[in-house]
Amino acid sequence: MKREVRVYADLKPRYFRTGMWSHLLHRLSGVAITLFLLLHIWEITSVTRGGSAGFDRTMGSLASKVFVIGEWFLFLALTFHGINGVRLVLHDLGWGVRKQKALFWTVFGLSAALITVGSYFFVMRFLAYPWVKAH
Amino acid sequence: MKGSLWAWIIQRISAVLLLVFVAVHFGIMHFVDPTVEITFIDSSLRLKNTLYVIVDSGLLTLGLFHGLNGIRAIINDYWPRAGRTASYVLTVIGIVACGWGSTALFHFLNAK
Amino acid sequence: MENFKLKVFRYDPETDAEPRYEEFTVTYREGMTVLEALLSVLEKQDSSLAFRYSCREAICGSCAMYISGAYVLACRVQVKDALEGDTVTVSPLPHMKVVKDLVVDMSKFWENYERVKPWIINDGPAPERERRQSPADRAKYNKEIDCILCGGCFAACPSGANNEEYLGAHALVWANRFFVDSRDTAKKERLELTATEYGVFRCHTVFNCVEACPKHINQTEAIQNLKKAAMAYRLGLTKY
Amino acid sequence: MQLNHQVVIVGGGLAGLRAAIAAHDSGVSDVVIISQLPPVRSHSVAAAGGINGSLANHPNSKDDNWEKHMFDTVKGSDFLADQDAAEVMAKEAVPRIIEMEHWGCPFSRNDDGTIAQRPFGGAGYPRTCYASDKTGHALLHTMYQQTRKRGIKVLQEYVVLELVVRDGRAIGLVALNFLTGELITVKAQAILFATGGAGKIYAHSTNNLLNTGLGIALAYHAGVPIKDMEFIQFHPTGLWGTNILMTEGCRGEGGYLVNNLGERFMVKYAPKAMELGPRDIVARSIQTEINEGRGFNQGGPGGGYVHLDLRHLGEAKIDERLPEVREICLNFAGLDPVTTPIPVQPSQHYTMGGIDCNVNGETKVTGFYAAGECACVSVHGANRLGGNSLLDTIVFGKLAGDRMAAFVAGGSGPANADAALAEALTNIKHQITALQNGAGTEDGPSLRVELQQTMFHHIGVFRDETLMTDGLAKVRRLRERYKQVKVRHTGKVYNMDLLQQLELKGMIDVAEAIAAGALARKESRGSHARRDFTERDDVNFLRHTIASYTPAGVKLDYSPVAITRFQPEARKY
Repeated sequence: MKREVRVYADLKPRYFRTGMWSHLLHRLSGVAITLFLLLHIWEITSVTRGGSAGFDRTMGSLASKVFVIGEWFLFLALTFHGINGVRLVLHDLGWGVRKQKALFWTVFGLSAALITVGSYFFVMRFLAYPWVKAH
Repeated sequence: MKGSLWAWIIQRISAVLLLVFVAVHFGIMHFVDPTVEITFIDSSLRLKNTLYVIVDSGLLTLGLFHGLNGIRAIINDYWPRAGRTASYVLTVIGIVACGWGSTALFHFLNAK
Repeated sequence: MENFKLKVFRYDPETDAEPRYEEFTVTYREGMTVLEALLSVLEKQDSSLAFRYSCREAICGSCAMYISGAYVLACRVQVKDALEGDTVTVSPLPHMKVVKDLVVDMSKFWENYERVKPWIINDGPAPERERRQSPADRAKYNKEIDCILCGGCFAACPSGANNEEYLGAHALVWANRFFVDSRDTAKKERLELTATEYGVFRCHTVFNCVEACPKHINQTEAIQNLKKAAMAYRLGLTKY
Repeated sequence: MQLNHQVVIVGGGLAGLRAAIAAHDSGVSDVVIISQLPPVRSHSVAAAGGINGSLANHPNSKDDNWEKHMFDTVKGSDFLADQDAAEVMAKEAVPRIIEMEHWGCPFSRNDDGTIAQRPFGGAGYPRTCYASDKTGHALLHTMYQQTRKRGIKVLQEYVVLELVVRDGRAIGLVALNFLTGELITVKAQAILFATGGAGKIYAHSTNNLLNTGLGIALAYHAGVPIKDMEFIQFHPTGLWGTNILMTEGCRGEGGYLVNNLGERFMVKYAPKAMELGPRDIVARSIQTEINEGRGFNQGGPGGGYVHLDLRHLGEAKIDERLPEVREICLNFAGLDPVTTPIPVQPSQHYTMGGIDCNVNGETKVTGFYAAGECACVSVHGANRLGGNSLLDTIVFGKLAGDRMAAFVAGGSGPANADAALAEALTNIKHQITALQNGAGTEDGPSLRVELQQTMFHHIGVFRDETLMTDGLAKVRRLRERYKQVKVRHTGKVYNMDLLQQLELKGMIDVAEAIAAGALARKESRGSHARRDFTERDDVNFLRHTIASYTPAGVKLDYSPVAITRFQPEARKY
């Protein structure tokens, strides 16, 4: 055979079924959160090395409206990943494997609801800039 | 049936614990009072509470395990030949990040 | 509808440098299946077309393909149900090496099937008559035995998209079929064969296999059953 | 390339796999299966209803035994079956079925855990063991699993194109690797054909699309006689339109056949057995109803049909016992048998005749064996009972495998085979080149359709002198026209055009044997129903038709029927 030919016609998003969407979103959010976690560890540890004053100075300089938007995206990822994760753990225990479509939409609905409620706080924080120091 | 099975089991257990830890951590940081700035004093005061130490150290260790093990799963899915090497590299990353992150926790705990 | 377009994936290793899609105009007949459309192209328009087929009644598993966005048996899907506008698009099973046109290399698929020891293991003395099995015990694997080994689930699984080491849903379904059979005595061995990195732990409950299965088998359920059993065994909750 | 094996099995269906296992278990280490399809795709997989064996598990079959099974088989065959063979089959049935159970076959079960049995046409007792309505599928997968357990080698997607015989001794094969286009020769000490029936010679067939009878034709061309080819079974209940099989289990579970007047018309034809008469009688009854204007869609495209009514069985029973029937109806006819009667018409279903062989699969040619539908032992005679074909495959598959093992243990390989195989290979290459490069003007697929239509309408359910003479002449004209067939595709890899045209030659020759045998048999017996000779004629025709190939056409002989226990009697149901 001259070359290896394979077809990837099924990787078109318009042909994705519910399971494929949740798989993809779960993975994307998972990778994003992990990268954030590594970044977060590096950042917090770095700034704490500067002691109390150094910490507050660096955090103050980081605090911005753009930062809130970033945090909001983190919130989206965590919410979906968490709720969908519950579904996956339930599937692993053999629960709901015959109702995967209904559960997918439940996860989607719940995530949407939680994100809507949670977003209120992010809007508040966004609008309240510049923030006050509590202590 | 050994390593992969334990990895799978711990991935699930860590998932459930992380759900709680993230909710607490993220909730306190963002929802309790969204209008204040995060300060060193605040954080170290919070960490006087042992439960919160558990939450933060749990987030550090389990979060790293869960996230990096997840990445290992992705690599095993699509690049099976890289699987073994990836496991080692990810383990090193995990241990370094965990050690590095722990020092931050100690900074807060040692603060007056 | 008088005519429709049949857009078929073409690749002949003997003559083609690159694969392509070719469009044929086919005369429609009420109740026509995609397999019938392919046969009509073969016999009336292009005798170089290659595809697998046999029973034309969805029981032999030869003609699994990827048709208009779904993993299906060509013999069972009706043209009218597979139309996107006026076109039916026919591709070989995705992710698998194309031999020619719609024919893919299934050797890894068969190999993986054999890796799970898909036969009954019972080393006890054979009784003179049948080994008795209650209808309830028989019902435990009633769905799994419907598998026709068509390859739809194997191709559909994203974990297997670039990784043919993964046993695949078909092999795991057969492993579970024997695992739950009251006549089979090799429970531990079956778990050791399947509860591995490239066995059940490549299943991420995407359910693409369930979507693809022409026999409505819930492969995910079978795989999860093996996972649970392996966990229970490892945690010492069950003994074999 | 030349392969060299002790035992070569051609065909990966039930009979072939069973023979391979038997040869392997009898100590032959070098067994290879050559199959056109991966074995689980073989047509055995489509057998639905069940497999007969006098297990006496059913409450109504407690005094069933092998002798009654044998009697039903012989009576069903219209006394044309060889009774010594029928005896072997009936006796071997129970151990073979039990063995399949021990090998893991997922039979349906009675409450006490024994294998469940259901009533079937032409049988005095509920004797048909089943795995819902997917018995063939269950048996074939189980059998394939057993070959995997034994590590028996399978060359899949290889098509055998010639059986090479020299001086009455089979020496090998020429085969085509369908995936690469490479032609190979296979030298063998013993060869078994288990290549299935020739259903695709007929239009309106329940068979899969590859049952072209190529194996029968290859044996026939190689000088092995074929027997009783005129006996073609028409299944009473093929789904109207696609002719997909609606299993006899439908009637076994209590389904009704109803004409357009709403009558259960079987009362006129088989007042005692009703819908559970043998297949030839039920098929003719349905055809008579349609011919006399009591069918549905009278004169419409696709032909008339009657209703197979399962509605009174209820959804639960249909889902438990006949799930595949429901699935097929929903997918291929868009109707639900729970609420709608199924339109059915008689459809070609089984080739009772085949390669002439004895109970051990031995043929006239030394080292060449046959088993399964391509063989004619003969246990089915003029009409096969439902549930006996699966049994035929596993009983005679095993016996043939055992005998082959004994044969290869006792002797050396054929002498001077290499030169003969090389010669055969060259001939095949020339034949292919001629098909591809010739100036032919005929279109293979159209010829095939003409052949199928001719056979269905001229040598069909009802036959007579005029129809058949005409039919035979048409077949012979097709044979002339075949010389002008051209294969348009010249590629090597997966050349379906080439295979179809190679098969067509065999189909035409086998069709000639069927037509000539039918024309010469001036009586009605089993599936062979003549309007001009309506009675069975035991004086002149209680004998097997033996057809031999000559370049000029078929040559007919006759051989006696073995009658041991049961004298021919009138056949009433």
